[in-house]
Amino acid sequence: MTYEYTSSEMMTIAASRMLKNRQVCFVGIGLPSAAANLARLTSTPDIVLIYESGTIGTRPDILPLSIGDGELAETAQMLVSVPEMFRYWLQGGHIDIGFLGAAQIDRFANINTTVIGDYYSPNVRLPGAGGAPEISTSCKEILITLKQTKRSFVKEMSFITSPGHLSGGDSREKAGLVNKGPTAVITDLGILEPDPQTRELVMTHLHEAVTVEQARDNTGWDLKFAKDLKTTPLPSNRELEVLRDLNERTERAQKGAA
Amino acid sequence: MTYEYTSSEMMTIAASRMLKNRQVCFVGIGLPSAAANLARLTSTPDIVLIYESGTIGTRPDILPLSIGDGELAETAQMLVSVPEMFRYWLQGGHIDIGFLGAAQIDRFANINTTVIGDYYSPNVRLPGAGGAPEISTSCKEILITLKQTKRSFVKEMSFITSPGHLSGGDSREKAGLVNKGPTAVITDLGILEPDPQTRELVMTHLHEAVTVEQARDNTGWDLKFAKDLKTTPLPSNRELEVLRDLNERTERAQKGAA
Amino acid sequence: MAKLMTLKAAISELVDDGDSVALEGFTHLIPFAAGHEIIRQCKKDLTLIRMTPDLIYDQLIGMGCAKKMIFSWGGNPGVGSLHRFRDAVEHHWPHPLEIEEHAHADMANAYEAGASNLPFATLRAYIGCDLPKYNSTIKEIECPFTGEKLAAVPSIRPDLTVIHAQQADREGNVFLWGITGVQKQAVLAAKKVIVTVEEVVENFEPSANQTVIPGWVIDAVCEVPGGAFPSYAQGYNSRTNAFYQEWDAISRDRETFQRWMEVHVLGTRDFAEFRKSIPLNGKGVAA
Amino acid sequence: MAKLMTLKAAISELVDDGDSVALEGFTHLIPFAAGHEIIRQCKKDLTLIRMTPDLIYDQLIGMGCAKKMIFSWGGNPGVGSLHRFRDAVEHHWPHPLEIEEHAHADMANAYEAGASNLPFATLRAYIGCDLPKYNSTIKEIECPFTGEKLAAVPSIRPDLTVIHAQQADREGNVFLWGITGVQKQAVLAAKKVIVTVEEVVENFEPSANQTVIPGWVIDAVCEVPGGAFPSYAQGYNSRTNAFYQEWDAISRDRETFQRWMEVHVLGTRDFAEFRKSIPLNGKGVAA
Repeated sequence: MTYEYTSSEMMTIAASRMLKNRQVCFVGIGLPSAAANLARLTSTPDIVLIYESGTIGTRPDILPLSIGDGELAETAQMLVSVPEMFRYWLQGGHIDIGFLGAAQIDRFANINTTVIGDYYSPNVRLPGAGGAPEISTSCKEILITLKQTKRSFVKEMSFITSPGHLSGGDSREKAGLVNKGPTAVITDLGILEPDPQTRELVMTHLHEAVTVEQARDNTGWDLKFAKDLKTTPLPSNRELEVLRDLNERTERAQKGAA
Repeated sequence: MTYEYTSSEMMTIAASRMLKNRQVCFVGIGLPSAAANLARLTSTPDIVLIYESGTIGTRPDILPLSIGDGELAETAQMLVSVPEMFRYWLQGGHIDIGFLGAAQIDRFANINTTVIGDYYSPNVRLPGAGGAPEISTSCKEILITLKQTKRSFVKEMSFITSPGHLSGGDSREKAGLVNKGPTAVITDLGILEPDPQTRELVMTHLHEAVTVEQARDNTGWDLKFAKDLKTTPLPSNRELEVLRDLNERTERAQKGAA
Repeated sequence: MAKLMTLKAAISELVDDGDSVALEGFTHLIPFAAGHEIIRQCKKDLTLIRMTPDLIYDQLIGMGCAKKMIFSWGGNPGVGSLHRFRDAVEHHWPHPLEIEEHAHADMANAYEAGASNLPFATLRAYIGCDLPKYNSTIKEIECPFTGEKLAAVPSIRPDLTVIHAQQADREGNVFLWGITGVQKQAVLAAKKVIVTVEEVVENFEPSANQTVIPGWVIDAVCEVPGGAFPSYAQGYNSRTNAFYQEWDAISRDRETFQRWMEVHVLGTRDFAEFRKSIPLNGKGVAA
Repeated sequence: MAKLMTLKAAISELVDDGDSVALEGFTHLIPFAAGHEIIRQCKKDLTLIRMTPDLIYDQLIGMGCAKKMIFSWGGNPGVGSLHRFRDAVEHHWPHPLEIEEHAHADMANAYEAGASNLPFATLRAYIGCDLPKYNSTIKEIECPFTGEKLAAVPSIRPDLTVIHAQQADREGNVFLWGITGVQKQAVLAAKKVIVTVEEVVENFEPSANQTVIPGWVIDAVCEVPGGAFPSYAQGYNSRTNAFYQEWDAISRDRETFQRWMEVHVLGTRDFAEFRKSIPLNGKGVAA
């Protein structure tokens, strides 16, 4: 018997599967944090999770609401100051994977979390850069996870906060970036990966029951699909159980703490 | 009744009297350390002593042999890394007094602890700079203590490790240094202070029973004396008792630890 | 030397209109009580500095205390936007807010450089990022050894830094632990320093990951139990996530915001009264 | 990932002739055992890096392992000179030793920059000091904001860093406390890392001022109780000051030195045997 599941659960599970054991992973709050902790509780028990608040090797029992919840501090292997985090650990080159969310993304996996519209008189003022620009340029490899909609997958982006593959091709290398950059974008509809030459995001997986049309309709540019477009393996019962337990514990704790 | 005392005790006591309560003092090992701790145990109980090993607000019960003895660590108010010590605390501008020893000193209170003779084929290779150059340029004021001999008070110095008043006059300000630099040199014979204009060291105090000839004979340059040359006040019994207790405790501990 | 005093006296003595002020805290130990007191005393034209301006900066901005904000991430953590900040940037309400925007790596290094009494920090940053187009304080510097081009940013030297910590002793030495953010650097980089603490203790028990800030680099220490609410102080209280979630509704509308501030901040004498004015019936917030 | 192994295996696998090697420690936690093993394995042409080279570097130099030394204070703390170092510099025995000399502030910042993966460090240093005349790695850099001229020094990136610490756990995570010097920076700046520890423990009890170095930045962890002798490991043993004092006589004369090294270091299989070879009859040292 296989459980029913939501598209949001599918996204988190698909994202969690991208991580490998013993990797050192710099985790963004929200979707990346849920996926990374699911991975830690299932397939990659020895993954090292790092949050920019200075918590290294953290093992939260519940998902943090913010990047600096007490839960992260209390379960961390070590705590360092924020300058040390950015100097020694991130810029120091010790992080394998940077796991980011995004407000907007373009076809080259560039991320905008700063403004929509003109910088000086924006239509929407977003929170800003935070740690993301240097996460995207200092980690050996980047994963991105966000919901796929026409509002978030945009053709023209007014601001690049965190560089993906810039204008494609070798533009990232030419800008002086030596790491791999984004290697996958995991959404509620499927998985996108950069084409090895053009570096444009190509849909390589659709989640079960998601159609090509759905993916196309939820993308602001003319989305390309891989020739061997695959279906993401279904969530296992174990993945769903662990994720739901985690979410339940989180909800219970947040109600209790109020 | 007044105790007998040695010239070395007189030097330490005279040096200890230069410190003021609540000052933050960066302490060199050896003579400065003895004087600073004597001050802490007598007239300036709330002085903050800092050693370059990263020990801040330390209150050793015995004198340390090295800059990083366990005694310093165990009695410190806080311990910081050596980079933090030099970046935040010394360069940060938080130190009132730097208290240095020296192998050689010249008439402008420049210090040499590097080489005697040619740098590349030295007659004597000394230990080198350590923290002294930046102590001498970052603390608000510098005190120096060493024994006065023709070998240590030299006319021509082959190497300036830590700048005093450079070539005198306003040469220190012209070099870009904004702190006071050395304000006193305390020796086993007396106290020297820089002339306000020329910045050349002038003997302002002789210790009891020390003669002008003695001071002159133990100085490598043509030593100047203050018009109102004073006699250093005698060691008090309390000063001598506290210093001797400290030295005895230190000797006992070093024998025991061996 | 740190003097023990009331928060009211400390803000009155140490905050001048026009000051650059860093109320630092990284989710943990955010000095809310001090922010409220600045609002109560109607300080004006402040340049607010903080890596993660959150609700207390939203309140300061909405109440018209700020002329400028220097920041690297301005959101309600885990919830969404800071509506008063957005309203100031998008619609210039209550008046225009100048912004100087950085990334975290930049500000963390700029505080570090400030604490080190250096005029600038060097870091590998902003490659492929559009921010430097809109922030002229971000420059380039060349390594004199390798020729590599790196980012140079001016150090942060606030007129005043305010932090909240767990404990101080009677000498004004301050102890904090848990997530320590950039607080030590922000303190050492500042000209004036106020620290609010959960508790003044006779003796401090050293704990893992403790940070000690000696009293001789602090101007005022003020005992304000729970002074980081709705943020938290590890070992003393937990983060009141519900307040962060409900702030979204309170702050979304100008009038609701103003009424709330009048009742709960301007209408109370201190942080203890503020806390009492908010019924904590399992949800945390009154409207 | 840290592997638990013998010190002999670690030195054999991870030290190559010609490497730049930092055996760091600031009075406290000096990795003597590792230095001895390098001597036993006759490693050559090493560039030795250390802020405070002391007896173990004196031994490495006297035994001909070093081509060059990068340092900022080379003495026998509280005692006087390092005679083997002086003999190498003054009389080129056993062969010439190239020296690259800095001040502490410089090297501390250079390690910090190395740990931060930056090519250089900026500091306010060397004004009025003659060292830059003899060390071309010290350059000048101008602040792009204020125009101030500051010192720029290349970061330190050793091929190998070796430190001694109090404890490691089975995962190879390392814990040290007390005076921590520049060890964490030296480890993070290095390509390869060996840590000798007093003890491998099942569980670590966090203590004040602890430094944690995670196993995933370490190559080898070797259990060597007392491996910092005659230096010390706070909580485990005390500094054997008498050895430092007696080293003066042992090292002053070339033949006395060589005989001592042959008997006590080359003539022993490991640090435990070395320790047994030295009668500790209240004075610490055999001649």
